[in-house]
Order: sequence, then C-alpha cells, then structure tokens
Amino acid sequence: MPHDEKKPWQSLAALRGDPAELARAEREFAEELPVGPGAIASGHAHGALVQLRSGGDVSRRGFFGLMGLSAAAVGIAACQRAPVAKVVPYLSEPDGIVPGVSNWYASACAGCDAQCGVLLKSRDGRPIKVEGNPEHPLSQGGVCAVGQASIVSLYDASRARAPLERGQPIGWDALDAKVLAGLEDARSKGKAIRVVAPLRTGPTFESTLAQFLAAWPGARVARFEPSGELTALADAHQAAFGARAVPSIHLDRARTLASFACDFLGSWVAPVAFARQYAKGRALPLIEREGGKLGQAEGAPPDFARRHWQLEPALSLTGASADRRHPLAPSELVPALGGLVRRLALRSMHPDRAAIANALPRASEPRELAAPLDALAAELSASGAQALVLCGASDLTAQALCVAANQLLGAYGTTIDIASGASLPAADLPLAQLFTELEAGQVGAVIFLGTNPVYAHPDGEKLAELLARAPLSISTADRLDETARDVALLAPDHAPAESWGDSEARRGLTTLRQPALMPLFETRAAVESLSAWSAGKKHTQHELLCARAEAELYPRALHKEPRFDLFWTRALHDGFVETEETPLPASFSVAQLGSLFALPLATPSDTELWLHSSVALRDGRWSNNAWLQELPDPLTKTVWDNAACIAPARATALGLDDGDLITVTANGRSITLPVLVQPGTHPATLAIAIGYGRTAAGNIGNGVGVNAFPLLSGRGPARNFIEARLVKSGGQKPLARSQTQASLEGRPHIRTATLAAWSADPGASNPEEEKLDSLWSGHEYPGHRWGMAIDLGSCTGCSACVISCQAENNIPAVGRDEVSRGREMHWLRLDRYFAGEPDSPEVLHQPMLCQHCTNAPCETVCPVLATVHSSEGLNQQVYNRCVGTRYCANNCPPKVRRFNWFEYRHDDPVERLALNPDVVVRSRGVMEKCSMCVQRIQEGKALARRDGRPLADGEIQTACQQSCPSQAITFGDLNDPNSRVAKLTRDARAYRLLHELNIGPVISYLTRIKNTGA
Amino acid sequence: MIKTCLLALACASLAACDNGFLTQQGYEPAQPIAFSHALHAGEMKMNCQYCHFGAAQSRHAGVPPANVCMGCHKNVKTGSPEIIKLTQAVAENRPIEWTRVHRLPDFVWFSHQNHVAAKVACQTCHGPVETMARVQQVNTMTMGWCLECHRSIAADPANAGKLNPPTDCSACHR
Amino acid sequence: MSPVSQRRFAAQFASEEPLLAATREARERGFSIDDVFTPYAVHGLDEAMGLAPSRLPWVCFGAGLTGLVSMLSFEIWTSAVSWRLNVGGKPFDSLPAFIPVAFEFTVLCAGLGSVAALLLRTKLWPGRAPAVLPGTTNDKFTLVVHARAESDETLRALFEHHGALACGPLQPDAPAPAAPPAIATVAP
Amino acid sequence: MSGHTYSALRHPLVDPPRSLSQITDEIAAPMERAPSASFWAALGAAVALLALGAGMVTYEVATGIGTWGLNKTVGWAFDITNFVFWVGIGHAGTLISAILFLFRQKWRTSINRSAEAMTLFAVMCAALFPLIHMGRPWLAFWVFPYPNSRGSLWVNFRSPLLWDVFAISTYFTISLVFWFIGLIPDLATLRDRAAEGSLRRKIFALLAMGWNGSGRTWHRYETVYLLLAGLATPLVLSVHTIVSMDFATSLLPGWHATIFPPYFVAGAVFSGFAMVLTLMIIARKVLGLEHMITVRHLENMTKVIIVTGGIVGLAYGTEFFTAWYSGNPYERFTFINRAFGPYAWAYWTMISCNVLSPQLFWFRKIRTSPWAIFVVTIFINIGMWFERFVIVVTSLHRDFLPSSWSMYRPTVVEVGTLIGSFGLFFTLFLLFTRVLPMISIGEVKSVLTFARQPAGSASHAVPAAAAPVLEEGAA
Repeated sequence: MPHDEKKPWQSLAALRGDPAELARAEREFAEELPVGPGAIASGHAHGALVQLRSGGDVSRRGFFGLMGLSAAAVGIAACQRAPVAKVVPYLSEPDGIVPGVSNWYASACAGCDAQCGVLLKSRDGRPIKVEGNPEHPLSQGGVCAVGQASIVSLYDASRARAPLERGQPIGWDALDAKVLAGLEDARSKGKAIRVVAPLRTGPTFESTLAQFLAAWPGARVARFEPSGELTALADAHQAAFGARAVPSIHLDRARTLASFACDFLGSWVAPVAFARQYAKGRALPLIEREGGKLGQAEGAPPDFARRHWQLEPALSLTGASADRRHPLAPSELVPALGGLVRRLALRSMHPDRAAIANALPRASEPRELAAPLDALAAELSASGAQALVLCGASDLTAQALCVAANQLLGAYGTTIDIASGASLPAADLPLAQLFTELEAGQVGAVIFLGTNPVYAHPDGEKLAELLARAPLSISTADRLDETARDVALLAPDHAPAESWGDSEARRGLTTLRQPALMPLFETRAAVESLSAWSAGKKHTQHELLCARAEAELYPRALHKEPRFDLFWTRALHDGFVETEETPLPASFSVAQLGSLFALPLATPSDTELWLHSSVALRDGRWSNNAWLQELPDPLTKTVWDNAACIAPARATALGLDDGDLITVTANGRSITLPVLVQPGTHPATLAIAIGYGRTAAGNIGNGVGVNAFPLLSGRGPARNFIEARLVKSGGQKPLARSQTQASLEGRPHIRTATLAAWSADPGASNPEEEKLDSLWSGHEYPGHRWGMAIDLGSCTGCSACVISCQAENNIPAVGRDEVSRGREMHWLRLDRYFAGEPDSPEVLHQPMLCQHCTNAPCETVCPVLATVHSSEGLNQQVYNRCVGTRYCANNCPPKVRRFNWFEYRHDDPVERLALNPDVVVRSRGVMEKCSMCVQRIQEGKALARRDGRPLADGEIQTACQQSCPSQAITFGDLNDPNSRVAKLTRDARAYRLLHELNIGPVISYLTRIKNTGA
Repeated sequence: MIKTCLLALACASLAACDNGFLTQQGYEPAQPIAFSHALHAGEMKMNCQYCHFGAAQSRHAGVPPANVCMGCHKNVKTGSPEIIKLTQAVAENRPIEWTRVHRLPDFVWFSHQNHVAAKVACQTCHGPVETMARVQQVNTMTMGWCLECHRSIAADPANAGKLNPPTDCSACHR
Repeated sequence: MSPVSQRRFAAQFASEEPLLAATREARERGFSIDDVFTPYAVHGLDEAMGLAPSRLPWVCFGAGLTGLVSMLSFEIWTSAVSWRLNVGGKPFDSLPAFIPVAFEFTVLCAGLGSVAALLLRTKLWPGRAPAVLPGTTNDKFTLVVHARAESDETLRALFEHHGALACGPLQPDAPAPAAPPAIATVAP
Repeated sequence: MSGHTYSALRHPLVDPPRSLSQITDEIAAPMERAPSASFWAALGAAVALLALGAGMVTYEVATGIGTWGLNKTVGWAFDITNFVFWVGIGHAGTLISAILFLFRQKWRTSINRSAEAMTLFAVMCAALFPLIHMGRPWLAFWVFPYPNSRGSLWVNFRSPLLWDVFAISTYFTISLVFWFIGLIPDLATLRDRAAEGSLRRKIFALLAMGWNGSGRTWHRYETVYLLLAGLATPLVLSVHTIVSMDFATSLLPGWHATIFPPYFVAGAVFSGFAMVLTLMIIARKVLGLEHMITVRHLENMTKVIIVTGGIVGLAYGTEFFTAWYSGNPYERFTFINRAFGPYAWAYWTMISCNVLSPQLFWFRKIRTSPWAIFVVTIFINIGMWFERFVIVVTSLHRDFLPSSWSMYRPTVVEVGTLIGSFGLFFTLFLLFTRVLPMISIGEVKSVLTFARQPAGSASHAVPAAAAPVLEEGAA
C-alpha cells in the first residue's frame, strides 16, 4: 500500500514499526501520572516527551500485542508479575493543577477565520479536547469539525521543533541577528521589504505589524487569502459603503434567505455562528403526543413565511438544508444575481433603485431560472428588511450585486449590518505586485506571516522560484510547508493553543486567546518574532496583548471593573470582551458599487470549474490532520481525497463513472483526478474541493488528493470559478467512501414532512408507535435512565459531532485503504441519503450511533458477557472482556459497532498527548462503540454527589451534543418526565429507529420539517 | 496440533492468572528514599491526605510533590542521609522516581475521589499502611475483590439511599 | 468356587450357527455355560447363553439425568443468582435459552457415564492382558462350559454332533479361559 | 434363533463371498503392507496444504482479523461458512454409524468406521474456525464457565455461540468415544495378528484393553453401543440445529428464519453423504475394497442424497415464500438481493450444485457408476459450501440501514485457510487409513452371511478352516 510510509494510521504500518515501537504501540491507556505536565510546568518540554515514553512498555497490552505471534508466549507472559512501574511526582506542584483533574481555559479557535470562542479542556497540563464556549456571543457553544480537530494539529508530529535556516536548526538569537541584518541590508540598499500576511488576523497582531512597518519605512504588506471569499466580500462593501469590513449577519432575523452558492453552514465566514442562528430561526415548538392526543405547543409558533432558497453550481451543505434549491452554472451566478436585482429594483422603493437598475450588467439570466427568480424576488420583497441575499462566490461583481440586492430590500440594519461588521485591514499591496517586484529583483526581504502562497496561490510554483531572488526570505509557518521550504529562514510560530492573541469577531466583540500549555517545541509566537524584528525593545506576546487590552479594551469594556487586573482576569475567564464601539462609518454610494457591475463576466462554457472549500479541510491549512482527512465529506462521503464532482447526466454523456480519472485543464494548467458522480451538480459544472494536494503539509497530508489552486486565473483567487476543459484520461482511482449506497430504498429510517403538513398534523408522516408484545417482562430502571433525542430538522450534517466523538473517545483514524475496505472506526457517523430528482435531489442527513436498545440484540449473542446493559439503561461494551467474535456487530441493526481489525498506532510520543485519559484505548481484536460518553456521565454524577445536590437536567452533555452548532442533539434522563429529552421523546415528531423490531432504542429522532411547497 | 497444545498451555496459565493465583499481593518494592509510613502516619499520626491531598479531589491520590516533604524537612532531621537524598533531588530540580506499589490494570478506571467522598477508609484497600515501614500491597486488588465490597455495601440496608456503589461494568471499564 | 465349577470343558467351532446350536443344547441339557468367545457379536448368543438383559441402560439414564439437572441448575445459578446481569432485556433466568446447553451436557454425561460403566464392569482398561483363546479374534468360536469329568463324553458327543472343530477339558488350574491342550491334540 | 433373514431379493453385502479369516486379512492388509507411492504422493499433497493453512492462520493470529476481507458490515464470511460446512460434513458420519445402526441397516457396516473417522476429522476442522475467527483467540478459554477472580464473571448461556461451544465439544467427545468403542474388537484382532513381543502388538494390546471376545462382554458391549447410537442420533440433530440457531435466533433478515433447524440438518446430511461418497469412491479403489464397499453401498447413499437434496431444495423455496408471504420489506429485499444482487453468482452456483445436480441420481446408470457419482458429489460439496456462504454473506452485506451496506471480498489469507482445513482433513484421513482398519472387521464378519444360504455344516461352510486351527493350536 503506497500510503503506509506516509500515514502511521495505515493499519498494517503498526507491524512494520520496530519492536520497541510496537511495544509502545501496545499501550492501552494514555494516562500518565503528571510526569509530562510536571516537566512542562517546570519548563522541560523535551523532558516531558522523554518521560512520556516511559511506561509504554509496562502495560498489560505490552505483551498482549506481541502475544499473537505465539499462543505459548501468551501463556508464559500473562503470568509474569507486572513489570516495575515508576511514579514521578512534581517537585513542586504548579498552581491550579491537580493530577487527574481537568482545567478549562477559555480561548479562541484558530480552525478558520471565524475565530469562535472555545474552551480548552486541559488535563495534567495538556489540552485534550476543544469545546465550544457557551457564553461566546457568536458561536454560543458550538464548534465545527475543524475546531474540534485542532487538538490533533496541536500535537502534530510534523510541526517544526526549532527555528531553521534552510532546514538546519539555528538558535533564535542567531535567527533574529540574521533577520535584522537582512532587513538593515535591504534598507541600506534601498530594496523593498515585503510582508505577506493573512487577510484576517487580530488587533494585537495588526498593531505589532504596524510597529514593524513603522520600524522599516517603505515596508509594505500584501494580504493573502487562499479562498478569496472575504476579500471579495470586503471589497464589495468598501465600494458600496467605503468601509472595508465583513458585515455581521443575522440569519435568525431573515425570513426569506436567498443564498447564491453561499455555503454559510459549511465553510463560509462563520459557519458555527450561522448554523446556530439558522437553527434558532427555524426552531419548531414542542408538541407532545400521547395516545393520539396532542399536548400544548411549547415554544414560539413557526414562521410559515420563513424559507431558504439556494442557487448553486454544486451541492453544498447549505444547499442540502435549503427549502428550495436550484442548480446553476458558475457563470450564471452573476446573470442570475443581476436578474434578481433587476426584479427587486422594480419592486423596491429604494431611492437608488433606478441607478442600480441602470448599472446592472447586460447579461440576462438563463431562461430556466426566470420563473424561480420571479418567485424568489416576490418572496424577498415581501419580507423586505427581513430578507437576506448572500453570495459565496469570491467574485467581486457577484458580491456587489448582493450588496445591491440587500440595499434594495433595506436589509442593511436588520439581517445584515455593515456598521457592526469586523473591519479588515486596508488593501496595501496587491500580491501580484510582489511577484513583479520579486521578478525585478527589487525585494530585499520578504516575510510570510503564517501564509503559504506557494501552495495556495495559483502561481505558487512561480513564486517558489522567485523567492530565490530575495536576499532575505522568512516564514513564520508552524512547519516546513510549501512556502517555508523555499525561504531562507523558518521562525516557527506557536500552535494556537500555545499562544496569546485576540481577534475582532465583530465590531465591539473581541475574542481572546490564551494558551493552555507551555510550548511543546522551541517555537515563538509570530507576533513576538515581528516585535523582535521591529526596532526597539522586543515584547512577549502576553505583554503585547495586555498592553493593547489595557489601552483599548479596558476603557471601553461593557463590564466595568475597578482595576485592569480584575478586568483582565475576568476577560480571560470569559474568553471575550464586549466594548462600546462607534458604528463603522458607512455611507452607501451607488456609483462606486455600479462600477463593480461593469467588471468582465465569466464566459459560459460546457465545462466550468467550481472550486469550493470542503467542510473538513477548508483552504488546506490543516491538511496534516488525520481526523479531518478521514472525516467523510457530508455530501460525497469520500475521505482522504478530493474528486471532481460531476452531474449524473453529464457523467453518462461522457461515459464517466465514480473513480474514473479525468484531466482538467484551465489557464493552460492541468490536474488529473478521479470523478465522482454527484447529484445536484449543474451539468456544466465540475466541482473540486480546494485544500488537497499538499506537498509539504507533513507525514499525513502530503500527497492526499490534488491541488486545484493552480487552475485559477493568474489574477489571483479573486474568482473561484473558471472555464475549463475536461478529458477522460483513462485509468481508475477508486474513491474511499464511508457510504456507498445513496438511496434509502423507501425505508422509513428518515422521516420528513413539509411545514404545511406539520402545522396540519404535528405527527405528519410519523404515525404513533404501536405497543409491541413481548415474551419478556423487561427490566426496571430505577434512578437514571439515559436517553437522547436528535432533531433531524436542525441537523445540517456538518459532522462536528463526528470529530467531537472521535476526540472524546480516542477513536483512531485508520487511513484511506482501511476506509475503502469499510473499516472506518467512527462511533458516530452521519448517514447521507439522496431522494427525488438527481439534478437537484433532496439530501437527508442522519447522525447514526449506538441506539442503546433496551432489548439490545448485540447483548444476547455475546458468549462472554462483554456487552450487557447497565442499571441506567446504557448498552455497555467491556473492551477488556471482549474476545472479538463480531457476533454482536452482525446482529446490530444499525451496524454501529466497530471492530479493531488491527493494532492501531497510538505510539507517537507527541500525538499520544491528545488521548483522553478517561477512556481506554482499545487493543486489536476487540469490539467498540458509542458509550454515550459514559465517562462524562460518571463525572457529572460524581460532581453532583460531591456537592450533595441532585443532577440537573442538561448538566451532563455528551461530546456530540456539546459541539453541535445547531443544537440538534439532546441528552438526558428519560426517567425525569420534565427533562428536555423526555419531552422531545414524547414530541409528535419523535420516532425510534426500527421500532418494529422491538429492540427499544433510547434514542429518538425527530421528523425533519422543511418549508418546501408554495 | 502442536499449536493447539501450545494454546492449551497458554489457556491453562491464563486461567491460572484469572483465578488470582498470581496477583501483585504482597508486592513490597524498595523505594529510592526509605520513607516510612509507620513513622509518619503511625507514630506521628499524620493524616493520609496531608500528603496525598489528591485523593479528595482527583482520581489519583498522587505521590506528594517533593516540596510537600520539604515543607517540614527544610528544618526537621535535615542531617539524615535519606533526607539528604531528597534535598539533593530538589536542589538538582530532578523529580524523584518512586516505585509504584499499587497498580490497577490500564483498562480499569478507579477514582480515589469517589471513594474518599463515600468515606471509605484508606486502609480498606491499602491495608494498615500506618504500620508499614515499607509499603506493601496487602490485597489482591482483583475485580472480584472490588465487587465483593461494592456488593456487600449495596446489599446493606443501612446504606440504603446514602451509598449505592455501582456494579455496572462501565463504572470501572469505559 | 467349588471344584466342580472350576473344571471346564471347551469346544471350538468355525462359524456361529453350530456354536449357537451347541450352546443352546448344552444349556437345555443342564450344563452351565461358563462363557463363549467369538470374533464378532453373534446375534442371539445372549439368549442362547441365557444372559439377563444388561443394567447398563440404567447407568446411562442416571448419568444423563445428573447431567441435565446439574447443568440446568448451574445455568440458572450463574445467570439469576451469582451475578444478575441484564442481557438484552431478557429475564435473568431465561430458561428457554438454557435448554440447548443443558441438553448437550445431558448427552455428554449419559454417553461418558455408560461407557465408563461398561469398561469398569467388563474389566476393560489399558494394561489388562488376559490370555485369549487362539483365533477368537479372527475366525474361531469357542464355547466353554462347567463340567464334571464323567460328563466329558456326553459333551464331546454333543459338540462333535454340532460340528466342533475340536473339544476337550480345560486344565482346572489353567487361567480361564486358556487354550485346552486337548484342542491342540484332538484331530478333527 | 439368530436374526438373519435369507432373501433372494436381497443382495449380499460382501460379494464375492469371503471366509472370516480372509476378511481379517483383507481389511488388515493396508496396514500391514508398506504404503504405496500413490499414498505418499497423496499424503505429501495433503501435508503441503495443511502447511499452507497453518502459515495463513499464524499470520492472521499474529496480525489481526484485518488480514481477512471482513468489514464493519460483514463481520463473518469465510470463517463461519467453513465452520458450518465442516460441521455439516461431520454429520453424515454419525448418521451412518448411529442412525442406520438403529434402523438395523446392515449395509452400513463396511462404511461406518471411515464415516465416523470422517466425522471426527471434520469436526476438528470445524472447531478450528470459531477459534481463529476470534479477535483475541488467546482468550478463547473465556467461553468456558469456570470460577475466576472477576467476581465470578460467568458466561452468557443465552448466546447461540456458547451453545455451539457445548454442542461441538460434546459432539466431538461422543463421536470419539463411539468410534473408539467400535474399534476395540478390531484392535484386539490386530493385537493378535501382530508378532509376539513386537511394538505393534504392545500398542494394540494397550488400546484393546484386554479384549478377549467374551460373550458376556459382547452382550454388554452391544448394549452400550446401542445406547451410544441412541444418544448420538438426537445429538447430531441438536448440533446442527444449534449451529443453525447462530443465525435463526439473530434478527437479521435472511438469518432470522424458523425453518433453519430442519433445513440445516437436512443440508448437513446431504453434504455429509456427498463427502462420504467422495472419500469412499477413492478409498475403495486405492485400497482395493470394492467387494466390501460395493456399488450397492454407493447406490444406497445416492438415494439418501436425492431425498436430503430434495429437502434442501424445498427449504430454498420455502425461504422465498416466507419472505414474500411475511410482507416484511427487509426480508423481501434480502431474498431478491440474494437471487439477483451482487452475489447472485454464488446463489445460482448453490442452486445448480445442490438442487439440479443430485437429480442425475434418478438415473440408475449414474447411480451405479462410481465415477459419475464421484463427479456429482464433488459438485454437491461445492454447492453446500456456497449455501453457507450465501446465507452468511448475502444476509449481512445489505441489511436494515442502506447506509451501512457494503461488499465483501475474500483475501488470500481466507482462501488459504480454507484450503488448509482441507489439508488438515485429508492428512488425518490418510494417516487413519494406514494405522487403523478403515472397515469394521467385526461388523463385516457379522453380515458375511447376509442374504446367503447358511452353511449346512461348519466344515463345509469354510473348507479351508481346519488347517489354520492346528497351526494356531500349535503356535
């Protein structure tokens, strides 16, 4: 298998490891006495790692693993006394750390630019879990898959461990000396000093950058955003309002929502916050049903006018949730938007309606969209200010048209707001110009601040060559990535969880980042590097942050505190600060906006490339993350690869089938990748996810999929679509997919109804369960009876729960080959089905996990009692009793049991730090499955018992529930009739999977309600 | 055939372990520093949790950090050779590697906190530590041994409503 | 034993029919049959020898019953008394599910029990090596009766009438059943 | 009177007639003459296969079940298929030796010994698979209820897999005992043939346990033999019933069916007889026992095959009817998928081998030509393996939730293990033909006169008999 060397997750690789490694790999349990943290706390980062190896060979599984080799070995080995184990206590215990007790630190997620507020669960000094910060105004407790998985990126073995010069270790002082010398040299020679910074950073970062620029006159900053979506958005708003900012959006206020290829639930701007708003806006009242009688509605009645339209080239997570969805070609985006604006202008009373209408691009929308656009325009203008038009394309004209549409609707101020938007730094130097300067040899020094244009810029290859012409080139990447490989000096940045920082989520809301562990390696925060390279005294990141906070946040904070230190303590505890801010100065100017309409349009063609971010990998920043690579794409269910999605009709026309290799050519560049026949794709569209095909991401991400960025126009990623040519290049690359069957075969596992039908009968398409007879009387469950309810109406399929579960329960990633053999290990999976027309199908998502059946079929068949029921109604799986007959899995109707086919590796001393010490790491040959986070249940009960109080409803949250951005999952005690879960279970929408088998699941699903229909 | 015989041998010996013939009972390793519980906990009647303060708040009772010892031994018996080992370690900022006496298998989740909260005396499991110059594992610490206690306490009507130690698998195996 | 019973007279036959006839007649004439040695199970021989039906079936029944009862009670004890585990919502004492194992164990005990009884009762166990009459395990059928010296002639006449290959008295002290020298000497 | 019936309508079971001592000589001959080259060739081949299998098993145990083609949906495939297949093979042995004995079918005498041996070896092969299919086979002993330090944690007597453990081990023990009891008189015969003081004699003496052919011993011996036959008969039925319950008591469509017990038992007898025939036809040729394992024996067995084959065919039909009649969508889908889904090839292989090919036995010509029978039985063996494969895999790979549907493809390791099990089987069987009488000497003698005029007088009956007596007497 070619992947072995690259991916330790490749099952068989475990065997290839040398004996010592094997022995270590056998550790069943990552728990360490506080050696590591102790060492970390006393500043011996490496000491920690050395220590962590100890004990690897003392576990029982140490010999069980090797045992397979000879049965006799077992006999003898198993009866030895346990080898000597050491206990290494702290010398002096650091404040607030009690070995075995978790601490929680409020911080900011760095998964994407949304910068959600998170809580880092830190055990014995090492973060082991990312959870949402429920108090954070925007994310409100949700975290997406990327955020969850960032814990793996923190312990990524491929991170740079020290500053490097051309790959060779070099001390920080030496590095700083070289940098300063180089900068000085550049200044003296009058050569340019250039910085390539991310588009969206934080205030402190910006101010430090400003200091740097001040220190080096003539130095200029180029901003680089791989996907280009924020750039387009901000540019459009700058043109329209003169304010270069990301507007703050309130989906919950939008009654009519028109989204043009905008994947706001999946990857656009701030998916978690949007998902929360979206779910809030569409929440249905709870109506209990008992023996056909309906109870009182609990909660606000639904808004029947509320409808979400999605027009997009390829199926997106957002499109999957839409009430109405229409495929359109990428090149039709602008015409369609134009058509919409024209229609709105006719209906609008807006003073500038005429001006806008006249400025509109001439291209008229495709005929088949005329009718939908009429209807959409009607609904939008009916909703007026409570309507919202969004566009996800990083295309300036399209974004400008969106602004126009919202302006005509008067949406600004209600559903979308520029005044409270998060302002972005003014565009200083276009990246294109840096190229020319480099070519001309005018650049004396170029610094890449955590940007990786060599990979993510269409002309990255060219840049790689040009970099040689700069006397001084530096990168602050956290690893030797594509760009860092080609620069002279690597000044590795901390991982987010190791660093301080702040970010402006929206105007007046600052999210604070605080570290949860000492740096694992000899890295240094980028801001510290910047300040070190600026003139004057160098500051630590903490100093820089505090200084800014004291100067700017403290005076204007909403929560007044008598002293700054009190304020600061509170701020760090909360993880964010709200300040009184004057609204962004924003005045609408139609002229400026109109000028954008005039931009050249994409030429329609029969093959148009549509590049989009995938839910898991986004722009490829975290490609070296096995969890994200193995997270099945919510829509294609592929893992470890990106494919070219093509419409079924087109595929048959071209004689293409899943896995056939094609060569896509655009701008004279070609890539070869497998096709995937994906319903809901526009016939002219070829949809490819960006973020793949990294060459220097690390041992996991390298060579996974193909890099699509080079196909983009040379003008930089201002557009994410372009006409292309498609050639069947022959050959096959079978895709690894976690689910191959797309149709439900008419089975009632997922129930759906229209809002109209539901309002007529809350139990629509969900007949009440009839009582089934049983031979047995069953068992009593006094005390607690745990159960769960999953609202399919809220679930968007974003898969945050999958990764959350993986992080909480030490679930291994097994690699492409194993997944293609149908052996992925996820305890919680998201089933995805298509229904209806293949050109724009209805997409059904269903989180599938152990149903903890009351009459569990798996339990009856286990010969050794390795899976039995607990007194609280949980279906327990006892790994250390399991002999691995797999009978239970065969007899499990939803097939949610997972078998350890091999010894999966958990032996990397760094990667192992991510393991949760409260959950056993399973050995080869045993069955495992969802435990409903029993460790959390026990912990919650223990806490309540210690405080001598009854357990409160909602106090215990399962991992999946905690991170769910749309709060679709509810866990609790079914024995408590007033618990939320008990009520939901009695809801008229509630049904249980395969009830007719009389297995009695304790998990209820709630019918999915959509507002289709006229 | 031979494989089967070997397997039989293996099973036989494993079965033996199963039956608790071979446990760590009586394990009494030498420690880097000859610390005497008999002296501290016995003669001086120091509370167990004075040093093992983790027991009340964490799953681990924990071995006390060196600075806890130094709390007294900065001025008490500073001359004794054993104490000198300690002071040296602290001086060199070198953690002390104690040899672990009580060690449950990796797949067992045990919480000192829960047991302390339930007012289980340390001696119930660890034996009369206050009489031991060198700590020894006095109990088998097998699953059956744990269950015995859990069951008898649950069965005792005197504990009804106050204590109900779980006998669910997931109480210890998760 | 009385000296009478010790003196025995043997006759050897080449096939089962004459043997059966001779045995039957010998018994009718009031001779007591000591034993008959045959290469295979001759049907009707037991009746001819006047053997009572074996009591081994009772052993079989007893062993089986013990197996059944002990296994059933063991199953119920382990599942419903020793450690009550909720398995798949089934009652602790899921009697129907216990039947198969109980049945198998019944058969096992019954089978092993009766075989053990057989081996003990017939003194068959490794290491036993009683003298065997020549040809018995190949193609000879030998009848041995208790007889006084004076009845020798009667017997000889009787057996030769039935086509005995050879016959004659066995040595009183000969370890029964040992080859009578007579058989070797007498010509057919 | 002795229980023989003399009928002109009946065919002699031993043809042409033999004297008692000739029978002894002929049956003992293969053990006493040096093995032929063909024997060595056969044994070599068998051992080679066995070695292959051993290698595969070692690799699998050392590496993990992942070396097989199984996945999250298909948790069983070759492993349990082979298990059921071999258990089935085993059943014919018991059937022939026990049930035919109860029915006083005298023609069984010349085949029951090797049939029983086949049972033992087949059960050994079968038992191997539940063991190695475990993820942690080194903990297999956990399936036995023994007092332990876990307080005590017993076993789950509700699990059909545990029933299997007891069924298979009981079945093996009883078959072994039954077989050995049957051997004792023959062992005595061999003991007395062996040269005085030779090692051979010592060994047989030890095994024969002092058997001296006493009428009283025979009397009790027959009783116990009858008892064992009486016990083995329900046992063999229960064993395959329990094996079928592995599937029947689950709730998987395609497994959860009440007809499984009879269906499986019939299938077992069906496949077992096929295997007996396959072996017998080779053995009688190679060891020159045509006159004891006569064409008539073969013909009788083909008749059993027609009957059981018919039952199996009926069961296939019934399954489909039930699925349709129940109206259960999952059941219906499973069977449509079975016949027309991705594994249809396996299904139709099964049908053509198990339902169609036995119909050839309606023709006397085929019924009485050993080689034709041989070919058909080979097909039946294949078909019956596929029957189990179809039941196990096609039911699993597409069950309730379409999201978890998947395909199963066997790996080299699995195929190698299957081949290895045949290696084990044939190795043991070949060795058996060398060291023990593969036909029951005693029992064949007892049917020597079957369907023949009885000898007027002993001396005429066996003319050559007198001389050896003298020799023996002198000896």
